[in-house]
Amino acid sequence: MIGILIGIGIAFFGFVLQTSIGGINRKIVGRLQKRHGPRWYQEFIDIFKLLSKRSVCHGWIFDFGVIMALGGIIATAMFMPVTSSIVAFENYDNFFIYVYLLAVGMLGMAMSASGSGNPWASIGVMRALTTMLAYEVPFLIVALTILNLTDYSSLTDIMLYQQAAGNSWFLIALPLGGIVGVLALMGMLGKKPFETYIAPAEIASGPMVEYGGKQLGMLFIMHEITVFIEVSLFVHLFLGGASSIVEFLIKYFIVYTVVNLISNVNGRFKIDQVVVFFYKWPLFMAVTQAIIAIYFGWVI
Amino acid sequence: MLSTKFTKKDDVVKTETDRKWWEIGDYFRRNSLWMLMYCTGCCAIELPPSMTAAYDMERLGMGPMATPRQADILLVSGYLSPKTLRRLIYTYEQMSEPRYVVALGSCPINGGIYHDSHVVINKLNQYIPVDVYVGGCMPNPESLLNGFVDLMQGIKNKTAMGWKRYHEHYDWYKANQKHSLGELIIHDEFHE
Amino acid sequence: MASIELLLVFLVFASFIAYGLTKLNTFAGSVFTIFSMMFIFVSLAMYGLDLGMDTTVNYLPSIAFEQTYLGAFFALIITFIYLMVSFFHPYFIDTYKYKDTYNFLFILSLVGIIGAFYTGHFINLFFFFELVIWTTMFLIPQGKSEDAAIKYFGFSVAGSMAMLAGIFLIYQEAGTFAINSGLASLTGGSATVVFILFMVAAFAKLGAFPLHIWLPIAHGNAPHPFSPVLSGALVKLGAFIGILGLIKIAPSTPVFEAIDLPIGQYIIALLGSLSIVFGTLMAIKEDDAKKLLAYSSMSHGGYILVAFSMLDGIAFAGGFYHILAHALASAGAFMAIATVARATGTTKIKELGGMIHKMPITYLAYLIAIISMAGIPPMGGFVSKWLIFQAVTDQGLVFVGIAVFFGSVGSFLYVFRPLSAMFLGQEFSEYKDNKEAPLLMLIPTFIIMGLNIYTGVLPSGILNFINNIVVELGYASVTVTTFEVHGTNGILNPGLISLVFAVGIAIAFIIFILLKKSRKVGLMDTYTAGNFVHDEHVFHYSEDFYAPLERLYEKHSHWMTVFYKALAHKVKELGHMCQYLFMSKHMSASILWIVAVIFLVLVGELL
Amino acid sequence: MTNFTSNIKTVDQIIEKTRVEVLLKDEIDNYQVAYEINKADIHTTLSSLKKEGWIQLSYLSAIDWPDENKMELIYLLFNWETPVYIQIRSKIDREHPEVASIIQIYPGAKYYEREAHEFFGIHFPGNPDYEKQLILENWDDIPPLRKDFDPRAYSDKKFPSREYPDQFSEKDPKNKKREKLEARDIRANKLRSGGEKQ
Repeated sequence: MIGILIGIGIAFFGFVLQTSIGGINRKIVGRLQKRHGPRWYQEFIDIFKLLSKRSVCHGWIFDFGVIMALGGIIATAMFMPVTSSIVAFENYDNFFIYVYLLAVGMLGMAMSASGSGNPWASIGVMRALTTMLAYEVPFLIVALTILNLTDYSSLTDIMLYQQAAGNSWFLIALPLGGIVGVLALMGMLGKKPFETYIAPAEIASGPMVEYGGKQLGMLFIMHEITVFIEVSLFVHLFLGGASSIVEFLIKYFIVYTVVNLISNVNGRFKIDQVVVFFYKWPLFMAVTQAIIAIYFGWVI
Repeated sequence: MLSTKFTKKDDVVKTETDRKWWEIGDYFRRNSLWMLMYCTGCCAIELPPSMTAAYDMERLGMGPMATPRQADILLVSGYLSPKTLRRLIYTYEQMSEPRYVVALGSCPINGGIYHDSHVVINKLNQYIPVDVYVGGCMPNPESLLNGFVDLMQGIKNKTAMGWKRYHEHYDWYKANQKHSLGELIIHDEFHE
Repeated sequence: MASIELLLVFLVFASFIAYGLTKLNTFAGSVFTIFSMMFIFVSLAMYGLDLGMDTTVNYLPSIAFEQTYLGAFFALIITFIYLMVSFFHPYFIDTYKYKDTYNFLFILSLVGIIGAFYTGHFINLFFFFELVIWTTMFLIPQGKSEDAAIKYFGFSVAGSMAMLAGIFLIYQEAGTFAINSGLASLTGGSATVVFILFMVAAFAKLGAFPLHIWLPIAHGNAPHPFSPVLSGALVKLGAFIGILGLIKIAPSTPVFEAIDLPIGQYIIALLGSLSIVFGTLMAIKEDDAKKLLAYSSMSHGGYILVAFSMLDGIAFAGGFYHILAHALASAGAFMAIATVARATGTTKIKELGGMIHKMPITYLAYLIAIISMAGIPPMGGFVSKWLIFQAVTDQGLVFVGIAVFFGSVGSFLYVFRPLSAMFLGQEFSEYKDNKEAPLLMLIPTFIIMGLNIYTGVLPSGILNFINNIVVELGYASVTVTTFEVHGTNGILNPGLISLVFAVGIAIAFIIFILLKKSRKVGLMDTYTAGNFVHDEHVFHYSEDFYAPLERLYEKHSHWMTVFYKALAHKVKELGHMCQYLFMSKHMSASILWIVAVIFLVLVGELL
Repeated sequence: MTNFTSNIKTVDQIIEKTRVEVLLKDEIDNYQVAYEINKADIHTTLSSLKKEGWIQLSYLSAIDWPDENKMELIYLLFNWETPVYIQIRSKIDREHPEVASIIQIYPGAKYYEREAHEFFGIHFPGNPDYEKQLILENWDDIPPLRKDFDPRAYSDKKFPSREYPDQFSEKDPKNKKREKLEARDIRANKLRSGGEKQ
């Protein structure tokens, strides 16, 4: 029971952390374009404004999907360790839970989006799933290398392995793996080069086309928590996690800002360019990294 | 506090808390207005400069949104022909409550330079409730942002109640639409 | 103490009674089939689980039975699928030409299956194997096309002939027809030959990569209630023979030192991963829902092959669990599609839309089935995939890893296609009048939904039984406590995941309830950028759902069929050549060949 | 420059070859020349010009001459090899304007004729759906581009406009602002005029 309460605390902490960092990043991007960005708590205001509006419902599957999406993502966030000491459920935070419980969130949103009856939404969902197919395989190959090297699949143990004396972070130990990790992170977050499924210009914001007040607010909360899960997954896998909260916050902020800045100078790929891109270089890098690390054992 | 002599105890509390909640909601609605830019006329060209570096709209918490379901403001920029007005009303009814309409330029006010044309309507709030007019034949971004700030003030002291007026006088608006546009939903060869 | 022999005899009689009954009244015949299936399942479940069946044989000539946990596990799953599907018979039987033979053959094929899993003797195994093939071969043409039956029969017979050749080789080498001792005594070159022959049989029956052409055709055109049996149950026969080949034969091929796995096993793992990738890619492109699920069975067959070719207790447990989870999931999905096909008459995805409004329970059944198929946490598929991933990451097989991860994400893609194009989306006016499936058909759907969730939340019961099999096969068993599953490098607590998932949904539900109630709006009142659209067919996105993805591999997706056409062409040419040589019209040629043959025989005699 | 004027000459020779009575020849500039012909010769001229290379019908428009009681039709042709626009003009009766459709010669004219019917009321027998509504939705008055159509009357009838009250509404009813302004002017004038009384 305590674990569940801690888990809910972590999920809430993740939501608050990511929303404020998202607001700060909007300000940074504003300054990048020589204009005052919005207030740092603008994302909070957006979400609470959405929750206060009265919107539209297209049938029971439309609402059930949104609830299932948010529920799935909150469940994933509850498993996420913040630092090597703060984790909701001792040694149950398995790596594969994050990859697959995210799929529950994605399935919930996909179901309610195509249940809304709008062709834009189904096209958006199709693009989201294709992008998922694209960035998931290279990322899991790198994760396979990490799990094989550390012989643990629970995140806290991987963190402790990297923080141990002789070992360096996996971003340095597996350089190619680190690059594939960053690319896959940008694919997961749906940042600009791979933003094909929320493309506001082409398919009117993809799956979110039919969502209004509270459904859209809940989906925004879900998006914030998903970003928290993916960025902290990257921090734990590649940057050696964190022994204290402050270290976690710094690493988290740096990773998210770097990815956000990269995304703000990029255009947007077409959907089959995304798939072709991910199955060309990142997969090649992931496989060579795996072969080097597992069979030859050259780990920096 | 309202005098509690006539209204029952829990009624007062209920209406009071609702009003409090509504005011908090107003703060959030005021500071994050999302626009559905219905770029019908020539005033639409004023919007990009109001979003970029010089007159940054985002610091007021405003930004463009792709669909009516997500938007709060319906930005009517410029003249409206009966054809566009039919689509505009269809989109207006798809927006989520509470919704506001900001009309740019003098064409929605009194038909502007096309006031005597057979295809341009002369008064927009005859068909849909308009909360803020921004006059000028192509108002510059400053007056545009001034209009948005007026809208925020209107939301704050609860004068921007266009959507409530639309519900209360629904049949009056529908009668006007019928008079000027005839049939609202079109069934012809191109919309099978 | 039910005896296997009595069960089989009862089944044979039951099939004749069913034949008679359906001649009189189809409903009564089908209900009788349901009861006979129920009787068999209950007796197997009661006694079979702890090997309580008595295997004495007093009536049937030259048949020896032998009980193993492996056989019990397979027989139980398949009988359960037969029971579930038999609930569909009363509603589907009238649409077939030969109604009475349908019930008759249905029960007879179960005889073959139970016999195959409970014999210890190769020839009996082959006899029951052939019985299954023959009965199913006559069942398939009752669906849409005879050609499907020919293709199915061709590949299955090729497989069983390869197995027969293997059996004779074993008899020549080891002198006995007993399965366990025969396989164990193989060594050196003959072991690899028998291994290859058994693998050909397994691939043919599983529908794995090289021999998969018949799978979509047979499943796609089989009668609606029979395709769940075909894909959920009969594919598992191939898995059974694969296990015999992969595990029981001592691996004799040289060991691949980098990944310490015998080359034979590694090649089978690679072929398994190829069939995963190929199955997923072909399923993403497929438009007919049943063919799509057939390709998904092919890809899951690949998973089973990969799991059993890794010579590690965890992988075997994952493989067995995957057999159970896939059997349930694909049976559930096929039954949902059968219900939709019964109501609307078509399984083509682009002709259907918005079925959820009329058949919500079928929609839920299909949803839970595909969650398990895609391997997503609260359902059984996740536990088996997790175990397989543990083994793959522990042994560091990179290329197999690529295919396994691609398969798990790809399966999410192609199972979602019928869900969103057939069940969700716009509601078509021509399907306005059909209603939800009748109550009798809903019973199996509810049972399978419950089982899918049970296998996902509390795997410990099933994993303990699977441990007996793994120990029986001679490998380390998986440490399982009441809630936890200990993999090689991590611990999984599926119960906790489901609990946390429920807590998450509760929080989301509270947020949803607290806020304002949203306005009910029809499906056609959506954002169309101001356009007026009045026809819902235009508005439903279902035709070639993954168009951008399909464009990438459009050109290369037919080279397997092209290869088989060329092969068929070559065989025909060979036939013509022989016919030209031997059966030519003028007499002199045939006299010449007769003399040559006599001469050869004489030379043979003299030497 | 020479070859351009020669282009116009080649067009003249083509028109003479067709032996069509040219009522008026107007050379607008080096690339455009206009011929006015009778209504009966439209089809022959168009088909002969198409054979000569003027394969594109750029536009078909009409002009309403109410005082001459005529409706003028203009066919604009273009040739991609020798870049010359040819305008074929012909005047037809205004009461019952009717011209045979040229859909067999230039299939593209289908929508131009539909538009001409919608805006001028010209009938084109031979074009199957020229009466259908093309641009104006639910139009309920005489074709709008005819000169006798009064858009202002239509606008007043259909679209009510905003009534402005006669006197200007005072923003500040208590007139304090106006008195302050007047006091300020008095002070300014006093300073300007050295302080003696006005």
